[in-house]
Amino acid sequence: MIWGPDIFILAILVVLAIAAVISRDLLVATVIFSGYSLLMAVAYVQLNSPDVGFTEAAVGAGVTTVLFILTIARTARMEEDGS
Amino acid sequence: MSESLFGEDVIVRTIARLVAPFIQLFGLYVLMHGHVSPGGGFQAGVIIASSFILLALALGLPESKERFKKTIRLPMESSGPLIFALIGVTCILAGGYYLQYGIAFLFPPAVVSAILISAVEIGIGITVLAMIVTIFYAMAGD
Amino acid sequence: MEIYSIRPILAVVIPFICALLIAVTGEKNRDLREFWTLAASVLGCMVVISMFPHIYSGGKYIFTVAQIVPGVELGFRVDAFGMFFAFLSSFLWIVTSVYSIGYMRALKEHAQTRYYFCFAACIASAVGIALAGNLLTLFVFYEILTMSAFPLVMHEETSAALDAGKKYLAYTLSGGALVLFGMAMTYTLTGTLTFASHGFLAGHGSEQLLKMLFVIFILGFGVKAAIIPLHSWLPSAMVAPTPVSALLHAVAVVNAGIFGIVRVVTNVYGIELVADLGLLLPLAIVASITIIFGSIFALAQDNLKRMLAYSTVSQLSYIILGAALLSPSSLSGGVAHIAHQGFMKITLFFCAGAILVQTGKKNLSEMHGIGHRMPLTMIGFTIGALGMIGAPPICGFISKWYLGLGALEAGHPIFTAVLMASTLLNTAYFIPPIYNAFFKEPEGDLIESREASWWLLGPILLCALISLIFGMVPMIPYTPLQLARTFLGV
Amino acid sequence: MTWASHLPIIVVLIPLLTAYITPMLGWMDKRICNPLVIVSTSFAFIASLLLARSVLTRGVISYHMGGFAPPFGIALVVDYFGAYMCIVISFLTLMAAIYSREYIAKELHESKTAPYYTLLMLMTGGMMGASVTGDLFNMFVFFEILSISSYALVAITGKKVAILASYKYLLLGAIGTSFTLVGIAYLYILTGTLNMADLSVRLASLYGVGRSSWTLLVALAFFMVGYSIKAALFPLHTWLPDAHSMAPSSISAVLSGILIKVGALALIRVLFNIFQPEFVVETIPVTSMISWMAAVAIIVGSLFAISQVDLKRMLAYSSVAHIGFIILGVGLATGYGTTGGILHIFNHAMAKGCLFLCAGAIIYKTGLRNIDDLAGLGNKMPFTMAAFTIAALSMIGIPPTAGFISKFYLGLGALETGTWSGWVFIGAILLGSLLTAIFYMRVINNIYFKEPLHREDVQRDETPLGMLIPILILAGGCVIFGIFPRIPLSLAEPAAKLLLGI
Amino acid sequence: MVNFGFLLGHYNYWAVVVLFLIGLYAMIVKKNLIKKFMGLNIMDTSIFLFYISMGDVEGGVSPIIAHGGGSDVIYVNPLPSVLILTAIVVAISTTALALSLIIKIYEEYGTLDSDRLVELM
Amino acid sequence: MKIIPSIFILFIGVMLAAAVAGMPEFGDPNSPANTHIVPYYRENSLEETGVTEIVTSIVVSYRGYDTFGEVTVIFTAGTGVIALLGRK
Repeated sequence: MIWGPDIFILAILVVLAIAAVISRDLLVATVIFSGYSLLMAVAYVQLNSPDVGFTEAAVGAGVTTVLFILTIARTARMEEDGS
Repeated sequence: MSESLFGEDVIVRTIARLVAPFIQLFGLYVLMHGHVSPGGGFQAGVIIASSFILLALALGLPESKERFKKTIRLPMESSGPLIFALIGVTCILAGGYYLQYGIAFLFPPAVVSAILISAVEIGIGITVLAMIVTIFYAMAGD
Repeated sequence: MEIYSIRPILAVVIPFICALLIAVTGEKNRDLREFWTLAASVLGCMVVISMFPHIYSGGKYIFTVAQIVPGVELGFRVDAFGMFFAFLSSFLWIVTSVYSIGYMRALKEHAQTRYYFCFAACIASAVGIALAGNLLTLFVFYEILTMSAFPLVMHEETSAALDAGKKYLAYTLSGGALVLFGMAMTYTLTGTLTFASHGFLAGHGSEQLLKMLFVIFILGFGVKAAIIPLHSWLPSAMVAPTPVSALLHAVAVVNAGIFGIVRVVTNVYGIELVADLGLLLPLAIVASITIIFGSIFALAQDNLKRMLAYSTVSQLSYIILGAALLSPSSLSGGVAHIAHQGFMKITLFFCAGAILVQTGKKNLSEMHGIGHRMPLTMIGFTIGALGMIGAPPICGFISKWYLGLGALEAGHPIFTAVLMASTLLNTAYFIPPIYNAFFKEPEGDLIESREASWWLLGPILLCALISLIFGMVPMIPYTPLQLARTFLGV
Repeated sequence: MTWASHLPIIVVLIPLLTAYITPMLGWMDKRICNPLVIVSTSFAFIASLLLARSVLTRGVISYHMGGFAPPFGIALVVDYFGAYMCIVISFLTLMAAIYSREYIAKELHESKTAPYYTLLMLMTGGMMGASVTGDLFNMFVFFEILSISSYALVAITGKKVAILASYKYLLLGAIGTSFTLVGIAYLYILTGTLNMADLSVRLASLYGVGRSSWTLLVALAFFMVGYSIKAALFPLHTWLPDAHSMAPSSISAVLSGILIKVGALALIRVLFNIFQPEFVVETIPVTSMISWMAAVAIIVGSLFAISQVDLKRMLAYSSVAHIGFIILGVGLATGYGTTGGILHIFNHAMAKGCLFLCAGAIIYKTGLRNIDDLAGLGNKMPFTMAAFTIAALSMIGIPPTAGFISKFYLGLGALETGTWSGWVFIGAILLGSLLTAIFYMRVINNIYFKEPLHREDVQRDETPLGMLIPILILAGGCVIFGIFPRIPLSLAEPAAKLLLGI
Repeated sequence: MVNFGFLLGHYNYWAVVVLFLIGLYAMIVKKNLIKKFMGLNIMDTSIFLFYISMGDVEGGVSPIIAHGGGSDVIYVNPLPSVLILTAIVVAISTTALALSLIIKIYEEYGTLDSDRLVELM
Repeated sequence: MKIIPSIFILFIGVMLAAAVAGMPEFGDPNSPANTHIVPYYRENSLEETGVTEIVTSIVVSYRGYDTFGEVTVIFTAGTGVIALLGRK
């Protein structure tokens, strides 16, 4: 049995994912999501896939985040109340 | 987003201007070394695109667009798949299967193969670069 | 002897082509359009007649268009019975075309192009049904007939007409779905759908399954044949223009249902199999019920066309009864009745139409004394009505006689009693109008009315005359009775 | 190698190459786009016909992409079904392209002309690619090309409702994409291959073996869900009515006519090419499950269609019902049933394509969408409405239109199963076609038998010729292929036999 | 009864399942449209993680032949990486299109709440 | 109102868990995924394509057609965004 990505990384990933989902401030959520992607990239590299890690870092943490931010800039920053 | 995200901060503007070429250079490196180390056309395209995104964030959209005009982007967008497809068609014409790089065409197959693979990588890079920047500009608005 | 010939498809395609020409000509050139109508009817009839000698001498024509499923083509196979029906439809079409032109012009109806187009399509598909060589082809034309008769029912575009059209479609499409189901079932069992002289279902499937399948077929075709309780679309459909009611709802469409039933009984199941399965008696009982109740419903009608519609319901089941009793006499009587009923009923409807055109009256209670003003029309009516009752010397008597005889031959005298009862009921609803027409004085607007134009009168008198001839001299060659007997070999 | 052996890639390349050069040409002159697209789809159509001929004469064609033998490289595998789909796709796209010339000029802003044609060609290329591929992951990639271009095309008008419809479509489509990706992962982890033929061989040893059969089942379930979303199979059809009714009509015709059928193609590939028929039919009765679902789809889709007031929405719900017919035929997994299902792909494509194009013509001429407002159009646009009627009859399944043939085959297939459920299915088919009759007849009644609201509406005002021609061709096809069904059946029948292995 | 070896031997598959469900939850339950697509991205990355995990081999190195080792070097499975490179592009493409649609929706409707959008539709 | 989606998600979770249960162990070098096709790439990719990085060699040659599709996907997405938001 190998312990490729530390079980820690996986745990933090789950925590970050939950945080990104429940955060009501979309900008905060996006930043958390960016961190999540970066950590995911680290996990990929740990799993011996530097190519994917590289791409995920550039796309997930980079471009996707920028696109999310642009969207938030052009729409609303906060989630509306469910009522 | 016509204004820069950071206002008229001189330091940010200068650093962005300085850093952008290096990012682009790094992108080119990734592109060229795709066949020996992680990376390739797609990653290179994203990296170079991010330099323009950085410029747009630091200097404002108009200046960024000034450096990467629509008239240049438009042919670049199509070039990747077009190069891909045309190389494939060339392979067919040379008597192979679609995308069979190892064909004898002016040079020995191994050389042709290397050239064509590089061409494909460059094509991918160009398209990804142009497309991501275009998407970014379109979503950033005026 | 079977001849591979293009004639069957010509008989179908020529009217269709004419229908298209009618549609293309449109409202711009009415004379040309009506010329196409006449041309279609005459040409269609001529093609059918051209097949007559060969068929009469016991031969067959075949033609296949395209394969649909392995072993089943879209194809034609003309035999005597089909020929009989095709000839009846196409001949009556000529008469009705003439009548239609007079009728539509007199009433200045709207959307005449649609009317003539659909009419031609209807008859073409009726001929197609008659000449079809297998169940699938029959079904194809059966459904075309359904769809092309539909605009004719809705012709008036009043809310009553729209409702009648919806009702008509609901009934006939459901019937069509059942036929399709039965057809698929038959194909699954046997791998073929081609009509065979003695049926092809024998030896396939369990007895239960075959019985159920038979019921499905009867229900499916029974809708168009207006078997009670599937008949209720027919009286509603009487909102259609009179020529439509006359030719389609008294002859072509409803007989298509009858034709389908007879085909299923004789050429799909085969008479022996049907007899073995014990399905004939229930069928005869259903037919009897329809005969009696159709007449009873007719008694209650005041609207002339609705009354005639119920009369149609009742009379059609004579044919089914004839087929179900399965004795030589009953069969020949039944088959002959297809033509007899057609000629008589068309006369009656033509009269109703002529009255409508001249006086605008639809109800019997408003027609008192009309015999004084429109004597020729009412003479035609009287001949038709007496024929319906079964009074000699009109052709209705002949078919009823043979049916009664057949019931005795088959050993079911009870059905003779049914025929008698029906005769009484027929008398009860046909005699009062005739009495009122001739022996009461006209009142109101009727005083002013006159005989209809020869466009309308000619067909009436022709059909009445033919009914009379068939009844008076049934033994000369080529009368429906003789043809039926020849075809059936009795 | 002869040029003919390259046909599998050529049919994919023609539309894609057109798509790549369209933006540049469109930038120079917008008027070039349409002729270019028409010419290229015509070539694609011809190439598809040649491909079909070559498949019919030589059997299944396998094309080794890049010269690498499968399973190491990607292989294109064109069987009868794939060739058949190519013909349907290129034919209907050609019709839509001809129709677009005048329709798009009015419907879309000038600046969107080039993107419109680009996306149309990308969608066609995606569908072609998905039809001819023999590699599971490659199919996923081409599905994304066609999905993403169709999301964009639904919203391309920029109308308020269209955007939301597109969003809804995208959301469900993205879930479907992810699900198929999971399915691919599970199959890959079990077998280590992505080539369909190789998969089916290697999976055969895993059926019912220990725990890995669980993974297999879950993979199958994820594929079913993922591709059912793309195929809009009930109950995952919820995106369809909005998307198909809000898209430009030429696009609706392509979406309803063929795009959802490509989803059905993927389902068929997964069921019969990857998993063996004996597994999905007997070991676990997946096919009978999807047959039941399809039967429900037929009834529910038709019932929903009856309650619609918007013409295009009604047509869209009718598509839900008719994808049910197709999937039902496939799920029956009998010779006639599957043939009927495959045949219905073609027949429904023509009829529904024609109907949507007619609806587009109505909107183009009058701006009306509401069924009750259509009164009197029979006189105003006689040819369009005649075509509409013929296509509607084909949808109902009235002979001699093509719809009847597929209905008949489906009925035969249902009976061929020889079980009580077959009787239920044939009941569903017949009831479905009766319900179909209800809502199409309502439209036809309005067109022909109702007084128009405004007297001036009765003036003849026919659809422009450029839009009328594809409509009439499609309507004519409905009749011709009803009388001569052998033409499509010559491909559909061997396709079904090959899929079922009989 | 619980087989820990079995549970632990699959531990990052479990993480994948959890992340997948979080993403799916966000996509289905969250009302904000942007959040839904963040959920999609989480879901997609979890699938990517799954692919990468199944390609990894105990003691393997990344699949670059230039590592110089002889034939005894174990490389990890490169194929999942290849597939994921493509899948990442698909994900970013879908996201880009979705976000542009969201921008348009906000322009037209002035809200990004799916419940309110249903009301406004 | 959140119950139905939650049940659905839970159901998906159970399915995924069931699937995980049937998989080869994480990192197992003898799993089918690692033994079936991949050894071919390891052994032949360098001489067949001349690229030392196996991932790149697969991306551009063995699965070059996928990459072609991938480029087309991003081209599609770009065109779609332009169609929606206009070319800026």
